[in-house]
Amino acid sequence: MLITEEKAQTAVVSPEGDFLRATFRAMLRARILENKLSSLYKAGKIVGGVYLGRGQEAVSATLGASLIQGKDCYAPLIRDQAGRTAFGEPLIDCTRTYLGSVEGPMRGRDGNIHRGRPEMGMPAMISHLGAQVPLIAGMLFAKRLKGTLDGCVGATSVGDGATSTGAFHEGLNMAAVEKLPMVVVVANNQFAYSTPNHRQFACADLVERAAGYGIGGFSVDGTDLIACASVIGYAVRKARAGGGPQMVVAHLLRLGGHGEHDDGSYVPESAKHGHYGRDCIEVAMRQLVEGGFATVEEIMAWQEETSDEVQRAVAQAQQEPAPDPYREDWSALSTRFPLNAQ
Amino acid sequence: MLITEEKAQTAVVSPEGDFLRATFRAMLRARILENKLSSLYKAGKIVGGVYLGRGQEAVSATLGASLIQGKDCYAPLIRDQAGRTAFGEPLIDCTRTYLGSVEGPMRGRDGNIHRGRPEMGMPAMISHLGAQVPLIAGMLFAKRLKGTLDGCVGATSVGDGATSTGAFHEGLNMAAVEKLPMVVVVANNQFAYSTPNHRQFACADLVERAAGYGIGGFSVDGTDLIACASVIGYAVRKARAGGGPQMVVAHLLRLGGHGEHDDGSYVPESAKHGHYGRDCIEVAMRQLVEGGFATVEEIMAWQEETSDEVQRAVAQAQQEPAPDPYREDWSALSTRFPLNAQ
Amino acid sequence: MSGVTYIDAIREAQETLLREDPRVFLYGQDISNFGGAFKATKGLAEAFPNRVFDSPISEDAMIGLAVGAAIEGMRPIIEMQFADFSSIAFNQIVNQAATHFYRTGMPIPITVRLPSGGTPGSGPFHSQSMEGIYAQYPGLVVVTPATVSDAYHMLVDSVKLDDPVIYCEHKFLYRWLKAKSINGDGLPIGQARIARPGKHATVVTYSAMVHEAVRAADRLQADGWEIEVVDLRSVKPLDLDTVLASVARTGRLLALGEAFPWGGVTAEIVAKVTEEGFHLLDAPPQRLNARDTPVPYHPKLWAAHRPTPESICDALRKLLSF
Amino acid sequence: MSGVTYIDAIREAQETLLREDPRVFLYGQDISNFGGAFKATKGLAEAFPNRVFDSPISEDAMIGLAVGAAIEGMRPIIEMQFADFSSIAFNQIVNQAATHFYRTGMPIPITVRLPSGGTPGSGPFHSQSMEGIYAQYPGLVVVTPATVSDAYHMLVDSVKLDDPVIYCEHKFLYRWLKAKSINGDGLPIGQARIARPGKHATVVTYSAMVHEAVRAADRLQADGWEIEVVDLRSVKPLDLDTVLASVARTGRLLALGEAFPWGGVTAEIVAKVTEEGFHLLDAPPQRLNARDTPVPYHPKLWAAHRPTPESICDALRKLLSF
Ligand SMILES: Cc1ncc(C[n+]2csc(CCOP(=O)(O)OP(=O)(O)O)c2C)c(N)n1
Ligand SMILES: Cc1ncc(C[n+]2csc(CCOP(=O)(O)OP(=O)(O)O)c2C)c(N)n1
Ligand SMILES: [Mg+2]
Ligand SMILES: [Mg+2]
Repeated sequence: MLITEEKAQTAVVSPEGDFLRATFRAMLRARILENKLSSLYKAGKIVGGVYLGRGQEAVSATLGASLIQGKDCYAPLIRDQAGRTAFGEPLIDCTRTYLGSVEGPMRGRDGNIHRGRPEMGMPAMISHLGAQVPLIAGMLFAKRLKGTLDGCVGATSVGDGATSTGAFHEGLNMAAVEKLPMVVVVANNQFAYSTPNHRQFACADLVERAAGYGIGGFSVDGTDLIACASVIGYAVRKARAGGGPQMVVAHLLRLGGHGEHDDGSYVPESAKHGHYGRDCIEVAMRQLVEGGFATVEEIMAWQEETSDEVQRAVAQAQQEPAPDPYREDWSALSTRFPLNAQ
Repeated sequence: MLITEEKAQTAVVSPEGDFLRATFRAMLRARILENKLSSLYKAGKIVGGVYLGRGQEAVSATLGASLIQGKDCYAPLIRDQAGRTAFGEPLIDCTRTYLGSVEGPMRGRDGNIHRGRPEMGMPAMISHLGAQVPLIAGMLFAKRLKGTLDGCVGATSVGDGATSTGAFHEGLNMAAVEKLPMVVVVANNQFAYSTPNHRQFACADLVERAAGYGIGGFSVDGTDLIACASVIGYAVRKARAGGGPQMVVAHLLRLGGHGEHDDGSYVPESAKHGHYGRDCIEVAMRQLVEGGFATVEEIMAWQEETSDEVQRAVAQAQQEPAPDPYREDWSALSTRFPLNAQ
Repeated sequence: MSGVTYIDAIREAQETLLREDPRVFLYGQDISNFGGAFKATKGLAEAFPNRVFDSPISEDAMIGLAVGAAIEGMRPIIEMQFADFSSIAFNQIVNQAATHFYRTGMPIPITVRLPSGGTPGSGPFHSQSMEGIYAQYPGLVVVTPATVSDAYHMLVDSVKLDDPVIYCEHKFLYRWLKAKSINGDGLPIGQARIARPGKHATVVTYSAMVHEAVRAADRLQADGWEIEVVDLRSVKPLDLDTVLASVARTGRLLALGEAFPWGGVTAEIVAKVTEEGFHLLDAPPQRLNARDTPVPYHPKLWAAHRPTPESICDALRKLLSF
Repeated sequence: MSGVTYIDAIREAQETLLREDPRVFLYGQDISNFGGAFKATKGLAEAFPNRVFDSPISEDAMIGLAVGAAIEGMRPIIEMQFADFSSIAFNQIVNQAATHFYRTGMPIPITVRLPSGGTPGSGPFHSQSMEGIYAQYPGLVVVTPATVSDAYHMLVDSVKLDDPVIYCEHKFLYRWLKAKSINGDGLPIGQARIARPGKHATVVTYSAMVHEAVRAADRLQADGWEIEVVDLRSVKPLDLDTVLASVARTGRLLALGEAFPWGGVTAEIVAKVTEEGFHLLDAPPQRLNARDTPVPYHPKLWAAHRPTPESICDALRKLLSF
């Protein structure tokens, strides 16, 4: 489960029940919300792409739940609905952005996963993979200059494909040079869109990159909530305590296509039926129940509750106005220069 | 001397005398030529920057000498006068380019180290660091497609600073994915311009990056010709034999400023007087003499011969015409479109 | 068969090229068995084993590799998944590929396919039109096909050209634009085309906007206006002769584009025409471009961000009433 | 003291900013103890400990870091070692920094210093003028100071602006341009300046070319021509009012720039003036730019590649004789 410097035993602090319950609820929220997004897409109610995090909720939620909103910063990527939810993004931000409500954080100007609330420490991703890595480094760097870095962490996640970008490399190296408390989770779901790992990198496990950056490196089964909570939790604590950047490589499989337009038929059956093909939500549910952290009844009640919540978030976003091009402030600058100076 | 998979003993094949002699002569040629360039610069005879490879000749020449012109390809960088010479670049290419002769390979259009002969397998570097890494990968990739890759190697060198570029990362990773016979020599001269290693990367030795790319990795004392010949020679042979990309990190010190405009006063005395502060030419000379590969008299004769050669190359370039803007073909495209279509 | 779409033409051009020229290969993300994000390479990996390759997500290295391969005599076609991601490859395109011929005398015959332009819901990072950026750099040819036949012939011609070509294919046309078949042969790169003849005003445009301009022209026909539409086909080189000849007929110029409004193709058109054809103009030449903000996601904003038949008609009416 | 050079002014502006605004920090290659490749930050690391940082050679991450820091309320100044290397940071500049305000409502007050323009012997990769590239993107302010005082005040003002600014400083002016002192205060960004009054023709230009234009104008004075030179100061926003007012006086326009000839600032000037000031023009507006090749290394080629007082005089004579 763990690679590099530390031994497994020092790292694996059993996650607490409260943490697991909260994290699982974020996973559940994300799954139920995303199932709804999928239906909306299929019903033609969403324009543009829909990118889901199904199968990646354990990793994503654990990271989000390990962070402290208002103190830490977090740059979620394309499959981080669960992480966003765990970090504290309201569900309505998601539905509003997907459904193009003018009330959403992006006001219809950007869509789907390209949303955020930078003022709450959660920047809005741009599409270009890897680009958020130096961005988080910069947020942490600023905190240091302002004298508010103590005990903070900045985190982001990327996919296996994003590790091939120059931005990922430059950003991670810069964070290492600046010794920033950054945690990068690499969700290796074995494919980048349709491209399999063997066309993306040639090392056995991406965690082998950590040593080359001089940062902590961990490898974890991304379908196992308790493992994720242990390892990602440990990496976050280590960064928070001044241990510099940490990289966690989580192994898993995307349970679906790249987006809802894609059936993912290029994923071989063997992968789907292999270990990482299992559904992390089911695994987590079992872990919660077997560990005595939650009862089946509780979980069913959460499910119900969340479905209602999702319904409401969808309904509200749907009844809100679309942006109005005539009222739109067509200005890419906050500064107002004289009219003729453009 | 060697890190990763192989043990030192399998790797260190004692280099042959002929190889050492040839390599040393290239080192000498480069040093004498560069001393002359430095004088020309100080005398105001060279416009623009002068970037020398003093102190890096052993590494550079070894790489150049390990390659086969007409078969292999080689993208030299800023401190590779010795490698160029060893690979087969005529001295006159250098003096013509520095002195702006229209007869040179760049015809006055580009200068100093920004020269090459792509048709002989030696592309002309652009300034942007790291950019030649994917370029060499592409040349090898093409050879594979053409069916001429067998037994070929492509090589390039970069500095410690260039390892921080996205281009280096993307290019090396791509070469690893494509399993190309590429050798990248990282000349870690401890500084990038004025920036010391600790502001450039956070790992102990850049060779630790190799594992993360899934490629061979070697570390060598760059001031020691025999060590360089052994290790770089081995890496090249391994790549040639189908072992995929290889990375050699050579440790040394730049014996001078970044360019001749720079006195390098930021390099601490301790570094200058430390192990890597020694002059690789002196070390090599001793190695040749002590190993019985050459006599002092021979070396002095080579020196003399080379001085003459350099004098001639400078004199010839100086008497050649500068480019004439009125005769210049001001066209960035080889295709001639109708005049009004621009 | 029920005709050929714009994207079919792009696929077929690549098939032709792979078949006829052993120097051609394709390199890009998800273009092999998957056939590309837009299916522009569908079936080609099967038909041409070891000629079509999935790339790591490394745009900069993709172009670097292509230039290296071109030095070795190959003719790579690089697919960017979206034009917008070529911003990562910017350095290799403008500094490595574009400067190579002037510096060394060896041309670099690479073709970079940029799926360009807006579609509803694509947002700021999957909608950009970068032809005006690349055209600023010496050493690049920048083509912008507007028709199914041009999509085919200009891709074939791009790869045959010895110089690096930025091939801007419009995503909106991919499936929307259909022709009975591909015409026997096309005009050479560097030559513009009269897409619709007229005599009262000239719209000079390219790519998807050709169709919007024709639509606007059709509408104005009802009011008795005959609008000529010039399809530039390639923005660099830019066929000034054809443009000037049209402006000579009409006396009025609207330069129309879908890219951002500052500089770019439309500014170049207006500047060229006024420099060399000032006396031909009966009215101030006008430009119509997208707005000066990122391309918005919401279809309603998107439709108001780019020129539409309505806004083109408005601009033309203003021009005609001058 | 014997006066202030253009680069002194840049250094002093940064010193002022560091002193007066705790949100300001500097990040760039070799800018700390070394003081920068051009010494624009000399002494600042000592004077302001922990405010001036040497960066790894990672242009893309440099801008990414700056944007992140700006989100957290800082006002970073990023030095690119040469403008040309900003091609590596292109994505972060045009897609991350430039789109942020429109997308999220939060402006990104970063200033990117681009040592720009040609000097003899610098060659294709240390000579570029990229203002016309960046100005194409919505969300960026692009400034191009031509005087010592503007170098100072516009850098201070750039950092005070809430939006991302591309500050193009001309390397040729660094030590060549000297003033007695820095003027008390400058014009605001977005306002052009009459660098030299005249009445027979207007040259609209910016940065180093202002001085070449003034030189050309001085020469033509001998023939009785009075040439007005407008210094744009910022190319985006571009002060059309001042330009139109000048063209109204002279009836003739030469748009002059040092960048590549296709598109860019001069095309935008001509297009804007003809769109909105067509009736003011007594002759076809002209452009003069560098040639359409990479910037050559050899001083003889370089001098023929960019506009010079001679070629500016030629262009003006042609314009005046129309
Ligand atoms: C620089 C860049 N190139 C290409 C794309 C197009 N793209 C979007 S997602 C994707 C695949 C990403 O794969 P990975 O990083 O493994 O994440 P996953 O989708 O598997 O979660 C690609 C190629 C992009 N967004 N950015
Ligand atoms: C992408 C890029 N950024 C900045 C520069 C400017 N520059 C030229 S050489 C150099 C230092 C290079 O250091 P290193 O890679 O260690 O090589 P060395 O000079 O020490 O041999 C810098 C910063 C450049 N050429 N390319
Ligand atoms: Mg993936
Ligand atoms: Mg170095």
